[in-house]
Amino acid sequence: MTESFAPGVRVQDLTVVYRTPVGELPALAGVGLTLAPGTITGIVGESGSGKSTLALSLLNAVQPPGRISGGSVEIDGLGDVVRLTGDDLRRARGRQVGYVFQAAQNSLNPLKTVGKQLLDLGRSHDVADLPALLREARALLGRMGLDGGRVLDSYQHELSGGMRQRVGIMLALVLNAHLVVLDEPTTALDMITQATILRIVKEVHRERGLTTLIVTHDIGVAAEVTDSLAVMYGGRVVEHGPTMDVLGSPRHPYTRGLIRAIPRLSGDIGEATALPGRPPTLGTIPAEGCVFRERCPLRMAVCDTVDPAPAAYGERTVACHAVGRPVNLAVRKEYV
Amino acid sequence: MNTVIRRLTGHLARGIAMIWVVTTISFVIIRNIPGDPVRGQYEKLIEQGMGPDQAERATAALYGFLPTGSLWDQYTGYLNGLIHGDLGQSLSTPGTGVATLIGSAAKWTVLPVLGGTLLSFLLGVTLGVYAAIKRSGKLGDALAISGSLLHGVPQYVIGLLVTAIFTTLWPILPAGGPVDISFEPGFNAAYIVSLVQHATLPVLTYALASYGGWILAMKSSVATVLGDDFILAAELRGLKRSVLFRYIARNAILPLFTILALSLGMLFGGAIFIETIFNYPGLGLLLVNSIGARDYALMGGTFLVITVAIVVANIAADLLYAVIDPRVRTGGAA
Amino acid sequence: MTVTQLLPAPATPRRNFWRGVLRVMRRKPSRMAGVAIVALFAFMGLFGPLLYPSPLPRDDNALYAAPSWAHPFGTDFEGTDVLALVVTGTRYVLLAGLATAVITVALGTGIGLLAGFHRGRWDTVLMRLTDLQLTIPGLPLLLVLSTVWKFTSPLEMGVVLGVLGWGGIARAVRSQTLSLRERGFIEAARGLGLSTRHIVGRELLPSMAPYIAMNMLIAVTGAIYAQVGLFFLGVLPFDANNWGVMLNLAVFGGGALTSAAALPYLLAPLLAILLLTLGIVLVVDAMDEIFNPRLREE
Amino acid sequence: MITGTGVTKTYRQRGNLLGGRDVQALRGVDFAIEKGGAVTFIGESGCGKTTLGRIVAGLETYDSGEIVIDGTPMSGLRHRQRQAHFRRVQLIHQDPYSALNPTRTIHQTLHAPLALRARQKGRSKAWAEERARELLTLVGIDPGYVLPRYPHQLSGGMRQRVVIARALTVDPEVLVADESVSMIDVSLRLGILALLKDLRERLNVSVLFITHDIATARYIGDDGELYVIYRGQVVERGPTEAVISEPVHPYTQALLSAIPVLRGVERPGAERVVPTEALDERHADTGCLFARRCPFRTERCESERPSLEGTVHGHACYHPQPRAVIPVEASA
Amino acid sequence: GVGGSADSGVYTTIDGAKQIDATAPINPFNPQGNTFLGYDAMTLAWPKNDPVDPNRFYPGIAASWTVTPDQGEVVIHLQPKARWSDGKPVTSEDVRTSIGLAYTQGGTAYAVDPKAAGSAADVRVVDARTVKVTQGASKSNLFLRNVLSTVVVPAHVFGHLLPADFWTTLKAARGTGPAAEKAKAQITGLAEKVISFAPAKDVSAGPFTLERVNPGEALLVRNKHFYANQNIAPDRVKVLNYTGNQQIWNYLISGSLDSAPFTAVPTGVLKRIRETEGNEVVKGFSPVAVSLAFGQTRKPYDNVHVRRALAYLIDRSQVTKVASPEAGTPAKTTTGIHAKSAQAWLGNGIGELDQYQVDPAKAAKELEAAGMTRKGGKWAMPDGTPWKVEIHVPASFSDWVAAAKAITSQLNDHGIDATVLTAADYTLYLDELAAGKYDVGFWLMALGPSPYNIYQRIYGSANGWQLLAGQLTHVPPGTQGNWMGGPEIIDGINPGALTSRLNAANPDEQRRIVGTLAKLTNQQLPVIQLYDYVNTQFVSTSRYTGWPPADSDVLRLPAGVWMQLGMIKEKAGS
Ligand SMILES: Nc1ncnc2c1ncn2[C@@H]1O[C@H](COP(=O)(O)OP(=O)(O)OP(=O)(O)O)[C@@H](O)[C@H]1O
Ligand SMILES: Nc1ncnc2c1ncn2[C@@H]1O[C@H](COP(=O)(O)OP(=O)(O)OP(=O)(O)O)[C@@H](O)[C@H]1O
Ligand SMILES: [Mg+2]
Ligand SMILES: [Mg+2]
Repeated sequence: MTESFAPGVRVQDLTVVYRTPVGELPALAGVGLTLAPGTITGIVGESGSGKSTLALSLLNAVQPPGRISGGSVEIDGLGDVVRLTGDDLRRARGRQVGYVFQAAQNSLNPLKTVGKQLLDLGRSHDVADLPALLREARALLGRMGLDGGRVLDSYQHELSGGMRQRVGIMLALVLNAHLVVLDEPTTALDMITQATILRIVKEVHRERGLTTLIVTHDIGVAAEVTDSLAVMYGGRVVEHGPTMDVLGSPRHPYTRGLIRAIPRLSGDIGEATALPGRPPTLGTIPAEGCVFRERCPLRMAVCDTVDPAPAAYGERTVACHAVGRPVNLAVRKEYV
Repeated sequence: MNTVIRRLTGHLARGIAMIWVVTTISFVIIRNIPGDPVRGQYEKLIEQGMGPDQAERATAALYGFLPTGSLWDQYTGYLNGLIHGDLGQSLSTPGTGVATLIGSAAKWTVLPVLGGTLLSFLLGVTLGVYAAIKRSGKLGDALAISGSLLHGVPQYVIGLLVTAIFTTLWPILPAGGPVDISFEPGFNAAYIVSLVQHATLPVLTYALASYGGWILAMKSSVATVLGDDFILAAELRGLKRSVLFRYIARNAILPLFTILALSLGMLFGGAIFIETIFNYPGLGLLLVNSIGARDYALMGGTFLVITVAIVVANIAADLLYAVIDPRVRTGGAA
Repeated sequence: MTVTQLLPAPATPRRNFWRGVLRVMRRKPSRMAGVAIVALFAFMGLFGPLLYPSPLPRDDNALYAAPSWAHPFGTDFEGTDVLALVVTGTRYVLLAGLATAVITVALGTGIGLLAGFHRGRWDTVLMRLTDLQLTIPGLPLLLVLSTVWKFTSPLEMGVVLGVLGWGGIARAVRSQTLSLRERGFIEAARGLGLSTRHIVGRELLPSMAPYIAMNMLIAVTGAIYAQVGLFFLGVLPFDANNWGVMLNLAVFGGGALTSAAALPYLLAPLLAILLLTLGIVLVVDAMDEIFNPRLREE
Repeated sequence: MITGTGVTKTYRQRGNLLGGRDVQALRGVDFAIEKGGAVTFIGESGCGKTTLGRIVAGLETYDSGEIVIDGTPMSGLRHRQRQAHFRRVQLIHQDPYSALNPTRTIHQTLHAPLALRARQKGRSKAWAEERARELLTLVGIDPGYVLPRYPHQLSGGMRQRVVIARALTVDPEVLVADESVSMIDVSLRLGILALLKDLRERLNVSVLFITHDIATARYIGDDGELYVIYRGQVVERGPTEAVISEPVHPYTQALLSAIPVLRGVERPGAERVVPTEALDERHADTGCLFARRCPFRTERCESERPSLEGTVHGHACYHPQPRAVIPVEASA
Repeated sequence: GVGGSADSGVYTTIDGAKQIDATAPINPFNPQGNTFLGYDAMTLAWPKNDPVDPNRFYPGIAASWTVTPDQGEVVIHLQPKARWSDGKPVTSEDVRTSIGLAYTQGGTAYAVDPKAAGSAADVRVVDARTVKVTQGASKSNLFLRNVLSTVVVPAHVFGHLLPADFWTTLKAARGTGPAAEKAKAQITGLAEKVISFAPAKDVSAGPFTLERVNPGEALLVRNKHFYANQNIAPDRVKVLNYTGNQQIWNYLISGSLDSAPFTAVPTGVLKRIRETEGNEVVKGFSPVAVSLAFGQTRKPYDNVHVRRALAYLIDRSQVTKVASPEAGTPAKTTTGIHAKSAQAWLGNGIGELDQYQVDPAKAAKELEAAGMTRKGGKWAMPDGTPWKVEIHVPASFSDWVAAAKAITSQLNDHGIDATVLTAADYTLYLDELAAGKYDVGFWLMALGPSPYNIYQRIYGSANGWQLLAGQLTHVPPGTQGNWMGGPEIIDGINPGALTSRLNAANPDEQRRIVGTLAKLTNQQLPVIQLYDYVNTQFVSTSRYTGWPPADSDVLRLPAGVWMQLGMIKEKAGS
C-alpha cells in the first residue's frame, strides 16, 4: 500500500518552541510553506534560523526540549502529520517520508553493517520480502555509483563521507517513500563529492518522481538543484518562490544581502559586502516587530512593532514591510 | 595477525614486569611486618582456652616452618620458587602448600564475585538506561542521585545492614559460611540449593554496593549515545522502539564491558569486607587471616594472586574491546 | 572596502562569579540541601569539639541507653552521649578525608598533567607508574600496612590513603589533557609563546576544574569510607569518638546487629556517613554548572 | 619572508590490532610567502592543507626538506630558538569556538600574551590594556562590549575576530588561516575575509590562507598566489586570478567545475571536468597521483610522475590545457 | 540452610579452638588439623575443671590409671572395649606410638631433654591394654596431667611415621654427648613429617569420625565401634567454624546451635538469646583473668606507689560492668589468681590482703609518695613533665578495648591524663609488648588450675625467669622477652624461683608458696587484676537434654566428652 505519486506538502502557521532556562522560546514562528508535488524545494538560511527544526517538523520529529506548539503540516496521503502519534507516525517515517540526516556522516549505527541496518529497517516496516529489499538496496546503491554488495557488508567507519551520504539516501528511498527531506546533505563533504551527491539527488528525484526538500545554508547548493527556494531568517520564511526568480531578483532585503555576501569565482570583488550585525539566536530574536530590522538597510518605524506577514507577489511570497512600496521595489541593477 | 601476537606479547611482558614489581614491594613490606607468628599462635591458643603446656606443644611445631636466612636470600628463594610455580608452604597450616590454600579460596571468591558483579551489572545497566531516558524528569534525578549515593555507600555498611535484616530480623538466610556441610557435595539439588543460599547475601551485598556505579556509568553512556546523530537518524527512519532500544543499549554498553572486566579483576582483592562479614572463605578472608597469623608465604601468595587477577583483567579488557568493537576490530578510525 | 563596525549588542552587566554559583544552586533545591549538609559537617568538624566538655560526660547508670531527649541517639557502652561522639568525631574523619583528597588530587592531577602535556618519555614513565599504582591492590595493602604503620594522626592516614589512590585521577587527567591539548586554544597559547606554567595553570587546569573538583569530593567520600572501614575492621588505633570505632564497638562489642539495645549506637555513625555522602553527591551534581561559565551564567 | 623547499611529512599511524599504515601527507612541497603577500592553498579533503599550515606555524614537525624564515633555516635550530622564530607565524583556527578557552573572558585571553609582550618590550601594564582595545578596534569590534565577555556570549564572527586579534598581539608577520571562514555564517564570512585583506594592507602581514572554497581566495588576495595541492603534491601554482580563470591542471579544473552555480545569476562553464572516480588514498602512487581519476590520462601518466613546471603559472601535468570551467555571469 | 541443622540426629556446635580449614590434614598433630577433640580425637583422659587440683580426670581411652604419690610412675589401663572406627582394637601399642609421635613434637611430658622437669623417661607396654610411663629424675607434679592428655592415634595409620629404630634413637637422645645431640636432631627432624601427614580417612577411637569438611564446617558421623556407644545420642555432629562472637550470637538467636563455647556477650544480646525457645546459659568457673600489666622499667611505673595509686583509682566493678558484664566478675582483689581458686588456695589469707577499694585519698598519698605532683588538677611526673598514661590493647578484643576505655575515663576523672592505644592485631600487640614498648598493657593471666601455670604468667619468661634444661636463670629486663622487668628479688623473695618450685612441690608446700606469691603480688602489683572470666556457655534444650549444670567440672570440656560421659540425651518426642 505504498503511494505511487509525489505528495504535496502544506505547512501552515507552524510554531515550534524550545524550552530554555528563560522559558519557552519560538524557533519557528508561524511558518507557512507549500511544497508542490514533484518539485525540489530548497530552504536556505543562516545557522540557527530554524531550517532543521522545520525539516524535522515534517516528520513530527522535533526533539525535546522542543515541541510543536501550533500549526499543521498536511502531507498528501498522510493528513496532518502534527496529529499523528505512535505507530502511525512511526510507519509514516521511512515509508512515506524519507529523511536524510544533517550529519549523514554519523547517521549509521557504528556497530552494525549497513546490510543489517537495512534489514532492521525492513522488519520495522513489516516488509515481507526481505531479499527483495536487499536487491532494491543494491540496485539503488549501484544507481548511485557504488558497489552495493560491498557497501551492505561494510561498517560505517569503512565508508567514506560521500559513500555514507549515499547510503543515507538509499535508506531514505528504499521503502519507496515519495517525499524526501535532505538536511544539509553536503555539509562536511568536499567540493567534488558534493557535486556528485547533488547530481545523484537530482537524478534520483527525477527517476523516482519524488517531492524533495533540501535544507542547506549554502545558497550555491540550493541554486544548483532546486526548483523553488525558501529563505529563512529568525524562525520565519522571509521569502519563497521559484529559485531562478528568488536568486535573480531577490525582494526581501535579507535575501538580497545574503546573495551579495556570497564570495564568487567571477565578477567584481568590490561588489560583495557582508551583512552588518549578527544573525539572531533563540534568545536574541526580538519578541515583536520584524526579526531582521536590526540589520536591515530599509528599516522603517513600522518594523519595530509589527511583524510583517508573508504576502504573495505572483509566484513569490515575501514577508517585508518595505516590499510592495514603490520606492523600494527597485532591484539592484547588477543582479538583474 | 602478527601484530595481534606482538601486541599480546607486549601486554604480557608489561604485565609480568608489573607483577614482579608489586611482588617485590609486597615482599619487602610483608617481611617487615612486626609480630612473631609463633608467639601469636601461642597466645591465641591460650586465649582460646588451651592450657599453656598444650599450647606450647602445639606452637612448637611452627618453628620448623619459619623462613630463615637473610632477607635477600629469602627474596631470591621466593622468586626462584615463583618461577618454578612454587608459592611456598603455609605457616599457619603447616604442611599445606600456599597454592593449595589459595586454590581452595579462589574457588569461593569467584562464585560470589561473578554472581555479584553480573547481578549488579544487569541491575545497574537497566536502571541506568531508565535514568538516562528520564533524565530531565524527577524520576531520572532521583535514580541518578540514589545511584551516586549507593555508589558511595561502602560495602561494609550494606553488608552489615543486609546481615541484620536477613539473618536476625527475618532469619531466612544463613549468616555465613560457604555451604551447609550436611549435604553431600556434588551435582545434587540439596547441595546446590545450599550453595546458592549461602552465596545469596554476599552476592546481594556486592550487587547493592556496586550497582549504583553501573547506573551512573550507564546513564552517562546512554546520554552520550542518545546525543549521537545515528539514534535520531534511526528514529527518523521509523525503526521500531525495540530495534531502537537495541541500538542505544548496544552502543552504550560497549564502553562498560571494559570497566566490567577491570572491576572483576579488582574484586579479587576488594571482597575483603564482604568475605569478612559473611565469613565467606575466599581470597579476601584468606588474606586477612594470613595477616593475623603472620603467615608470610600465604600473604605473599594471596597478594600475588590478587595482583595477577588485576593484570589479567587489564589485558582482557583491552583485548575484549578490540574484539567486540568493529571500529577497533577492522582497523581504521571511527 | 573598510572593516564593518559591528553594532554593539545590548550590554549585559558583568556578572559576579558567586552570583552565578548562587544561581546554579537555586536551580535545584536539592543542591541547596547538599550545600547545607556539607556546611553542617564542616561546622561540626571545625567547632564540634568546642560544643561539648572534654572529656565527654558519661553516665554509669545509662549504658546503651535508649534514645531520649537528653540522648537523641542513646548512649554508648560507657554511657556517653552518642550524638556528642558523632559530632566530636567529625573532625578526625573530615581531616583525614580532606588530607587524602588533597594528596590524591594533587598527585593525580600533577602526574596526569605532566604525562599528558609532555608526552614522550615522561608520559611513558609516568603512565607505567600509574599502572603500577592501579595494579597494587589497595585495600589488602592497607591491611598489611596498618600492622607496620601506626596511623596516629588523621593526616598520616590521609597521606597513605592518598598515595594509594591517585592512579585513577592521573589516568583520567592525562587523557583529558591529551584531548584538550589538541583543542585550538591550547595550541594557540603555545603558538603565542606563553609559558608552560601559564598554559597548564591558567588554560588547562581551569578547564578541568569541574572534573578535578568532582574527583576531589569523590576522593573525600572514598577516603572517609576506607578510613572508617579500617577502623571498623579494628586495624587502626582506637579513638572512642571515631565513627569507624563506633561502628566496630557497636557491632562487635554491643551486638548492635543482634539486639536492639546498641542499635542507635550503630545507626548514628552510619547515618552520619550516609548524610555526608548525600551532601557531597548533591554538591557534585552542581559542580559542572558552577565551573562552566556558559551553564553558570544562563 | 618564509620559504619552504621539498617539505615532506609522513604520518605513521600507530596500528591497533591489525596494524596501521603510513600516510604521506606532504610530498616535497615548495612554497614562498612574501612579506605582506597572500598565498592560498586549496585541495580536496585530506590532501595535506592543514598539515602544511601547521608546519608553517611551527606546530608540527616535518620529515625532510627545509623551511627558511627570513634566511634562517629552521631544521638546525634548537627547540627554543625555533619557537621564537615561529612566533612570527600565527595560526588562526578553523573553529573559533574551540580556539578560545571557554572558561576565560576575552580580556583574560588577550591579556596573557600582551603581558608577555609588554615584558619583552619593557612596556607597562597599561600599555597592554591599551593594546588590547586597540587590537579589538582594529579587527572591528567594540572592546567595551567584548572584553568582559566569555566566548559563548559572542557570535561566530566576533569570536573569529577575537582569535585574529589574539594572533596579532605578538605582532606576527604571517597569519595562517586554516578554513577560517568555513564555520562562520554566510552573511558574516565576507567581513572576516575583508578583515584579513585589510590587515595585509595595513600591517603588512602575509596571509597563508587554506580553504576548500576557492572563491574566498579571491577576496583575500587576488594579487596573491594560489597553490592547488593534491595528495600532498602541489599540482598547480600561479597568481590567484590566473589559476582561477585559466586553470590548466585537470585536477584544478575538476575542483573548479564542482563549485555550484548560482543559477539565475551565473551559468556554468562550458568545459566542466568531472573526475572518473572518487578520491581513494589507497590508489597507487606511482606515476601521476591524479592519473586514476583523470579523464585525460595516457599511459605515460600512470608510470611517470610529472613535476611542477613553469615559472609564473606552474603545473604538474603531461597534458596541460586551459579549459573554461568556472561559472560566468548570467548576463553582463 | 539454617533449618537444616535442626534435623533430628544432628548435633550442631561450634569449635572455638581453630579455623576450620578444608585443606588441612586429618591429623591431630597439625595445629589446623581436621580432628575435633572429644569427637574424633581422643586423649587418654579428660581433665576436670577443678579450681585447684590439676590432676583430676574423667576416663577417656584410659578406663583407669594408677599413679605413685610422687607421680614417678603412671600405669594406664585402656578401655577394654575400645576399638578404632575401622574395627581394630585400641592397644597399648597405639598409645606407645602416640607417645612416640608426641616426642617428635616436643612438649612438657615428652621432652627429649632428660633434664626438663616432668618428662617421661620410659614407656613400657605391660600388656595389650596396659601401659606404664615413668617420669625422669627431674619431677613435676603435672606429670600425670600431661600423660593423660596424650592424644591417641592408631598405630596402623600413623605408625609408619616413626622409623623402626625410633625408640633406640630416643634412648640415645636422652643421654649426653654428640651422639645424643645427633639423635635429638633426628627426632625433632621428624616433626615436619608428622605434622604434614595426611591420612586418607579418619580412623578414630572416639564417638565420631570425620565424614567431610568444607572451609567453614565439618561433619562427623557416629563411629559404630565406639566403646560407649550407648551413651551417644546424635547420629551426626556438625561443627561450625568460629569466626567471631557476632556469628555465634546470630546462630544462637536463630536457635540452630545445640551448644556453643565460651563467648563474650553484651547484656542486650544475652537477653535476646534467652528469648529464643530452648536456649539456656550455663555458667561455670574459668581459670582466666584479665589484668593491667606494667612495664616496670619504664617511668613512673617502676615505682610501686604509682602502681598502687592506679589500683586505688580503678573501679573494677564499673570496668567489668562496661566491658564484660556477663562473662566476667570484678576481681575481689589482685593476687594473680582467679577469685575462685584464690578462695581454695588462700582461705582466710585473703582477708589480710589489700582489697584496693576505690580510694582517691589513698591514691593521692601514694602518688605523693612517688614524688608525683599535682598541677592545675592534673598529676605530673616528679620532674614536672606531664604524665600521660597510655594503656595498650589489641584492637580485636572488644571487651579489653571497652575496659581500657573505661579505665582511662576513670583516671581522667581523677586528674590523670590517660588514653587508650590499640595495636592493629593481637600478634602485633604481643610482639610490641614483648619488645617492651608499652608502659601499660592488658594481659591474660591466672591460667589455672596448676599454681605453677598461674604464677608462671607473672613470674615466668615474661618477667625474666627462664627455665633452660632444668636450670632457672634470670635475664635482665628488655632481653629475651622480659618485658615486665620486675626485680629478681623483692623483699628477699625470689618469686621466679618460688614459682618454678611450684612445679615439683607437694600440696602443702604449694599452699605455702602460693600464699607468699599472692601476698607479694598483692603488694608489688606487677599487674592489677581487673576481672575474672566466667565460663559462659550456651546450650539449647529444644533437641537434647541432660546438659551439665552450672559450675560442673566438665564445663570446659568439649560437648563430645559430655556425650561420652553419657550426659546428653535425645529429647523425648523430638
Ligand atoms: N535542543 C535545543 N534546545 C534549545 N534550543 C534549540 C535546540 N535545538 C535548536 N535550538 C534552537 O532553535 C533554533 C533553530 O535551530 P535549528 O537547528 O532548526 O537551526 P538550523 O537553521 O538548522 O541551524 P544550523 O544551520 O546550525 O543547522 C536555533 O536558535 C537553536 O539555537
Ligand atoms: N595527526 C595525524 N596522524 C595521522 N594522520 C594524519 C594526522 N593528521 C593528518 N593526517 C592525515 O594526513 C593527511 C592530510 O591531512 P590534512 O589534515 O593535512 O588534510 P587537509 O587537506 O587539511 O584536509 P581537510 O580538508 O579535511 O581539513 C590525511 O590523510 C590525514 O588523514
Ligand atoms: Mg540545521
Ligand atoms: Mg584541514
